[in-house]
Amino acid sequence: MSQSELATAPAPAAPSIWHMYRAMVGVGVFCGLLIVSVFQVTLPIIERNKAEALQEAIFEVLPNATKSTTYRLTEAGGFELVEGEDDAGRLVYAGYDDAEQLVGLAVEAEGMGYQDVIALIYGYSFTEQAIVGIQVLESKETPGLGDKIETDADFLENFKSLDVSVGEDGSALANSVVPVKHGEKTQPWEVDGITGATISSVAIANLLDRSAQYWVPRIRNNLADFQGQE
Amino acid sequence: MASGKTLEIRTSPHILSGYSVDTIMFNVVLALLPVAGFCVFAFGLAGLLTLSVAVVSCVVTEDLICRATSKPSTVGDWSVTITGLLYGLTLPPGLPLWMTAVGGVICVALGKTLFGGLGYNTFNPALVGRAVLQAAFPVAMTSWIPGFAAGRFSSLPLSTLTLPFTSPEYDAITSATPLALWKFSREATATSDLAMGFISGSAGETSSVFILIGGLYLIARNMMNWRIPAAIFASVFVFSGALYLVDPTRYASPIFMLFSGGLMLGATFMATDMVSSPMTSRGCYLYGALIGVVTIVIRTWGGLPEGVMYAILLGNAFAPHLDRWTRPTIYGAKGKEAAT
Amino acid sequence: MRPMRLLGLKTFRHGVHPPESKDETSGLPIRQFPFAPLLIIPLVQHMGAPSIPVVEEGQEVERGQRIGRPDGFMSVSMHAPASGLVRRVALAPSITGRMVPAVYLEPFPGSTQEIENGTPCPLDSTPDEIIAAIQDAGVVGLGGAAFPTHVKLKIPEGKFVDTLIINGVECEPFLTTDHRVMLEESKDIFTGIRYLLKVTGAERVIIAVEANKPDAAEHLRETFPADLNGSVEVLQVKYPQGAEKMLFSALLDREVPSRGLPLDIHALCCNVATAAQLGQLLPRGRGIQERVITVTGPAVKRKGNYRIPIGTPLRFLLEHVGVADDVNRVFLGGPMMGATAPSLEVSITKGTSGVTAFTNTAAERTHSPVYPCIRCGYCVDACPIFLDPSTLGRLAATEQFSTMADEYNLMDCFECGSCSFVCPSHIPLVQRFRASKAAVRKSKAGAA
Amino acid sequence: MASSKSGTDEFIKGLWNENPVFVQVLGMCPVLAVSNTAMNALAMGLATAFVLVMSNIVVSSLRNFIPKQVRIATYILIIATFVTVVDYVIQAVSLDLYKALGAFISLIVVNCLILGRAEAFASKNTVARSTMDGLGMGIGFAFALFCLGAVREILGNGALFGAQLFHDSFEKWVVMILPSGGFFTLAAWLLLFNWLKQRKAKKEETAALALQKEVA
Amino acid sequence: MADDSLWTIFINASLVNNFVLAYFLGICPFLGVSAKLETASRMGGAVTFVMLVSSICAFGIQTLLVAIDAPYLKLIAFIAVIASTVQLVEMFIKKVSPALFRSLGIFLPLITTNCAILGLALFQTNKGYSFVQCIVYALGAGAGFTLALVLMAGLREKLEMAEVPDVTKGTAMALMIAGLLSVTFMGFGGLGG
Ligand SMILES: Cc1cc2nc3c(=O)[nH]c(=O)nc-3n(C[C@H](O)[C@H](O)[C@H](O)COP(=O)(O)O)c2cc1C
Ligand SMILES: Cc1cc2nc3c(=O)[nH]c(=O)nc-3n(C[C@H](O)[C@H](O)[C@H](O)COP(=O)(O)O)c2cc1C
Ligand SMILES: Cc1cc2nc3c(=O)[nH]c(=O)nc-3n(C[C@H](O)[C@H](O)[C@H](O)COP(=O)(O)O)c2cc1C
Ligand SMILES: Cc1cc2nc3c(=O)[nH]c(=O)nc-3n(C[C@H](O)[C@H](O)[C@H](O)CO)c2cc1C
Ligand code: SF4
Ligand code: SF4
Ligand code: SF4
Ligand code: SF4
Ligand code: FES
Repeated sequence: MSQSELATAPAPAAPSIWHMYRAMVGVGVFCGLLIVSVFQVTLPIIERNKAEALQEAIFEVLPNATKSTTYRLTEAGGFELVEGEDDAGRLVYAGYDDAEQLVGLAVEAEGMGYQDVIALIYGYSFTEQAIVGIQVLESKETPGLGDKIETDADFLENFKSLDVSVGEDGSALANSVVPVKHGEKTQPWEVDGITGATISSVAIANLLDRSAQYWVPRIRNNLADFQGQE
Repeated sequence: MASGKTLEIRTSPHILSGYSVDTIMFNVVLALLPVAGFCVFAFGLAGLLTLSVAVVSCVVTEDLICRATSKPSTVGDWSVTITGLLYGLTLPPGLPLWMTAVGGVICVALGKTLFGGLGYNTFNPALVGRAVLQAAFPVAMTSWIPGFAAGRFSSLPLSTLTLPFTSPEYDAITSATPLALWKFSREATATSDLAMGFISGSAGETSSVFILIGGLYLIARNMMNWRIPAAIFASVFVFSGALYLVDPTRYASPIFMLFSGGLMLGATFMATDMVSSPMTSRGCYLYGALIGVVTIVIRTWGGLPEGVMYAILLGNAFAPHLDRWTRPTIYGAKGKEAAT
Repeated sequence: MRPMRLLGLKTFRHGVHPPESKDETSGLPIRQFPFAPLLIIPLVQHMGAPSIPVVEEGQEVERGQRIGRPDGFMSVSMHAPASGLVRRVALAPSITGRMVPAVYLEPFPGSTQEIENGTPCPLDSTPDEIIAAIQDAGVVGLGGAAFPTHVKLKIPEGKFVDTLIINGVECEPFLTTDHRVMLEESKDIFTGIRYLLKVTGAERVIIAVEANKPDAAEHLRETFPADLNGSVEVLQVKYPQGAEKMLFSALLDREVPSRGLPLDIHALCCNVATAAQLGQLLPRGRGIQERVITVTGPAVKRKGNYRIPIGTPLRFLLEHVGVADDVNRVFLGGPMMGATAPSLEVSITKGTSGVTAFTNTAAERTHSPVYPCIRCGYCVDACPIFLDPSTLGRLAATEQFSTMADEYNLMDCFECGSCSFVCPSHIPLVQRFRASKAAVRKSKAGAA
Repeated sequence: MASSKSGTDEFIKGLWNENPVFVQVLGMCPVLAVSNTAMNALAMGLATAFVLVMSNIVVSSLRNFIPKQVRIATYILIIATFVTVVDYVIQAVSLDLYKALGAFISLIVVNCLILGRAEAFASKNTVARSTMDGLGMGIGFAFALFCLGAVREILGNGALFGAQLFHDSFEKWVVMILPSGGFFTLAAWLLLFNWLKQRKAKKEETAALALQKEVA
Repeated sequence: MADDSLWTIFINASLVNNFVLAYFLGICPFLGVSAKLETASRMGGAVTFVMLVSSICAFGIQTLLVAIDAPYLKLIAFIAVIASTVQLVEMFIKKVSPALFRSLGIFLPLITTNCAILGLALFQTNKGYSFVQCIVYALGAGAGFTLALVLMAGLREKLEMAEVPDVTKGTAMALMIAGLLSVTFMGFGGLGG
């Protein structure tokens, strides 16, 4: 509304409180109904999409898995099965093969990359005591440089079998996951970096180390929680 | 006698100092020649081609834009030649020539003429070109060939003659710069190698000695503001020295910081670009200190091994404010209140 | 802001150092200049109101006789520079280009040009008597501004002066007038100083000389009367050291408040030649008829320091000394501050300290192309008032006059031209500032 | 306010003469942020257009029902509602797209273009005209976003809508997908528009001059 | 990820992922109010202030929405609560400090419906920041916004006296400077890591 209109419009038509009230409530009810109905319609689809995406990621990082269940870390330090769609707490995903045999666990981890946070999911294999696959879920790393963490075959080769076995006392990894310069990897717990994207590749190694130091001992100490599932 | 002739009427002063924009700029070109010469000596044909293409692309762009806007060509004031030379000297030798040319166009078009040409660019044009190029082709811009390679005068690195718009391929000989070696493997490089340029790096950054000679020449002729390099060197030395004292294994030595990377070239020839730096003396000291500190911060804690370019560009962005904050109090302002 | 000491010599901050170009005339003693066949004596040679003529056409006058009387306090007397015949009392061209009232005087050929003494003004007169005598002698500042000296010396009630500065700096290139006066007329200078001290009540005197005139400083020191409280200070060579504001900061570390007067800092500055004139004229009760000027420049054939009758037309002067064929610019004063002569018909006045003539080749350097401002900051480093000529110049080009005055202190610029001198882009900075100041004054006047 | 323009005119003006991005320079944030690929740009453009049309329709149909004092609050409520709807619909359609557009879908709420049209146009015009206005502006906005996205994707990725356009060896101009590339590309489009405008102005000037001469 | 250190959050929000130059939030005020330094710095102050207020509001709303399990009201609640809180604060400032109101006040209503504010609320929720982290995030984002705005204003004032070609004048030039500033800020990459 222009200034001149404001100035010249005769005031008598001032709306009553009732008009304002009616308008606000009317519009509010209309909007509320619209939102809630759209939410109701789309919610199951969205949940299904998300679950499918997660499932896909789990199967991707645990090569032999065909079925998965969700566990939550309990206060006591053990793991409990999560029923339904509840997603509160710290979760891990157990993967099973066709023979209903536990093949490993998928864990989500995050850490600061070159630009912003990198979020990924990795698969941990009981039998190999190693990380057997990773998938980047979220990254804003520079296209052509930092995004090699998702595409560089040499780099991904690191995570076919990255040693994360626990040490003697069972409270920490035997060897920390450490980044090394490209071409200088000699140990199974080392991550061979990417030239030109050193920062992003180091970030992956570090975030994996941090996450594995936390989860792997806990998982190994509570293996029974997952085995009872068959 | 002058009876019949008309005298000119002009207002004073009737004499000038003799300095002129074109002579200043030409002398900067002169001061850069030894640096360019060393670059060609160290990197051979690749260095020569990089510099030539950089200069030619800058000069041609400026000339064409002048023509397109039907203005007299400003190539004659030599400023665009400096832009081209310095831009070329900041590139990795062996950069595909087509990228060099693209960057040259960016230097002059985006960095200079679109803002009104000489005197009106807010950022250093040579660095605008380099920064945009680094963002555009980060891999190519961080692939270094070593200096003094055998056969450098007879053959070219594979990447140099890459077809336009295609990705370069590299021989196995790319090597890390001293700063990258330090940052990613904590390997220090000998100071004598740094000073004499027996290292890999940008075309013009590898010879601190010739850069200093050129800078001293310009300072002696009062064509360069000595305060800026002095403030940069001092702040880099003090800041990195303090860190070094705290923990010599984690932080590089101040000498290393001074002589590695583009600091020498940037501090002497690029931070001193008059158009994009502050004018007041105190402003210049602050500007230099800002550049020095930001460089060390990026080198030490940032993601990149080198930060001089970004530090100078940031300094350029701060220049108007530095000028404003440090505007001297005028003669007689002190007594103003006392008088009234 | 401490006064700077470089090489042990005092000076002010900023400023420039143009080529001095004084060698050719600094060794030449002052010589008497002949009378022109017709002298044109403007009745306004000073800042203030024109004098009122007291002679008529056809009247014969004696040398030194009063030909004009002051029109109020901001005005001075005029005296006949020669014995001769008043041909006309009419308008004449002046250095500003405007026509001003003048007396046309034809000297008697062959006259001895003896001067009568008037009523002397002895040193023991009261300050007010001395001030009246100075006004009567027609003395104005010979340092360039031609401000009536008696006005400057009139100390208002409640103010006082503690230091008198005698300005023998002569920082303007080419000019050697003050240099010669200091060497040849030191006795008059000291006499003048005594009058000045008496009038102002100052306790001490400082004679300021630049380091490029060591002989003058030496001579003044040797002849310095033992009973005078004061000293001779040698300053580093720099332009515009001769400006009184610069002298105060160099010598006294005092700054004249912006738009204030030297009196606000209890100091006063007079040119050496002014002091010498006072020393010559007051004891004899005479008025000014002549002054010393330097005639120099690449286009002048017989350069020198001449004692020249006031009112000598420029054309006669140049014909007498001889100029090169390709002369293309003549200015009254030196090349830094001097004004170009609008024509050869203007005459030498009390404020003229020199005449400089340039040839084509010498002037070429000022014809260089103008580039955009490259923000080199040379001008910022040069401006002795600590202004920002670069920004002022850009603002002037876009005619933002009120911003210039309100935010960038345009009105404090005293037009020394240092900024234009150093600018490598050859931007006519001070020239633009003069125009801008005029525009600001006009709009202020319009608003008031 | 009621102009004599036809519905088609309302539609056309948003596409070109009053293009929200190139001419009015409105709603810049999403324009720059999600235009790094043509797909994102188009999706964002269409989402915005949808919200714009719907809010224009609702606002214009309620224009006599909503008192002036509470109009802005009401408009924002309406817009926020449709944005929430779009947000969920996109999540349901494609999670990948949702991830790429990120929080910027929600930010459509504060896009000044939408509130601006609601306030300046829909609140004073009929439903039909408002619909056309919303469509025109919305499609104009989507078109501009696409122009940006296409340039950025072609140079930055060598592709359009994800399909590779060039040979494998094409060197990607990474800067184009970076934030600075967004600024530069939009600046370049604006330069082009300025230049076209100037050329047109110059042509008209010379034409006018020629006419003057002819008459004289 | 709520375990980012406060320092990391601040540096990232202000420099590395500067709201204006890396996230493209608040472009309208960035282009609109950056012509004069005076207004730019005051706008920066006002935005920082509103960011702080809305960050606190958003934290509260999010806690509430999780409690009543109504995520779909997030957007509407954010915008409504932020707008009305800023309105209240504005009235409060007007009463308590007219001087502060004069310097910040006129900007407040403009800012409320600005994407940087809403973006901040949405991002901090997505990242799951704690209360203290939210406050630091808001301060960092505000500082970064102010820095970008002030640098921009300085450069634009400088260019005011330049002979800029006609095609570049106006928004195109502002965008070019913004792009160059954005390139410059890329140098900070990795600093927060
Ligand atoms: C525009 C730009 C973007 C960059 N993006 C990344 C990135 O996403 N990830 C990364 O690790 N390094 C990135 N870098 C940093 C360097 O390319 C590289 O990591 C550094 O030079 C170390 O290289 P090196 O592995 O060869 O030692 C970027 C640099 C620039 C200039
Ligand atoms: C830029 C500038 C330079 C000056 N240089 C001199 C100088 O070298 N010698 C001098 O006597 N007066 C010089 N003056 C004039 C002095 O400021 C001052 O007016 C003079 O010394 C006062 O003495 P007077 O009134 O006896 O002339 C200069 C003035 C200006 C503005
Ligand atoms: C309008 C005006 C009034 C002045 N009034 C006085 C005065 O009352 N007392 C005084 O000592 N000097 C006075 N002066 C003289 C100046 O302070 C200064 O000596 C004179 O302008 C010559 O200095 P310059 O050649 O450096 O410009 C006045 C000057 C002007 C322009
Ligand atoms: C001491 C000095 C340093 C300069 N450095 C640069 C530079 O780093 N980059 C550049 O483009 N021009 C440089 N120039 C040239 C000139 O200032 C530049 O072309 C202008 O910035 C263009 O307007 C320099 C000039 C001088 C006198
Ligand atoms: S002319 Fe004015 S601005 Fe220039 S140097 Fe002199 S006082 Fe400063
Ligand atoms: S001296 Fe001339 S070119 Fe240098 S800053 Fe001053 S005005 Fe600009
Ligand atoms: S309203 Fe906000 S989101 Fe929209 S364009 Fe403006 S600043 Fe960006
Ligand atoms: S919301 Fe305000 S600042 Fe943004 S474009 Fe609209 S009018 Fe401009
Ligand atoms: S002689 Fe110093 S300026 Fe006049």
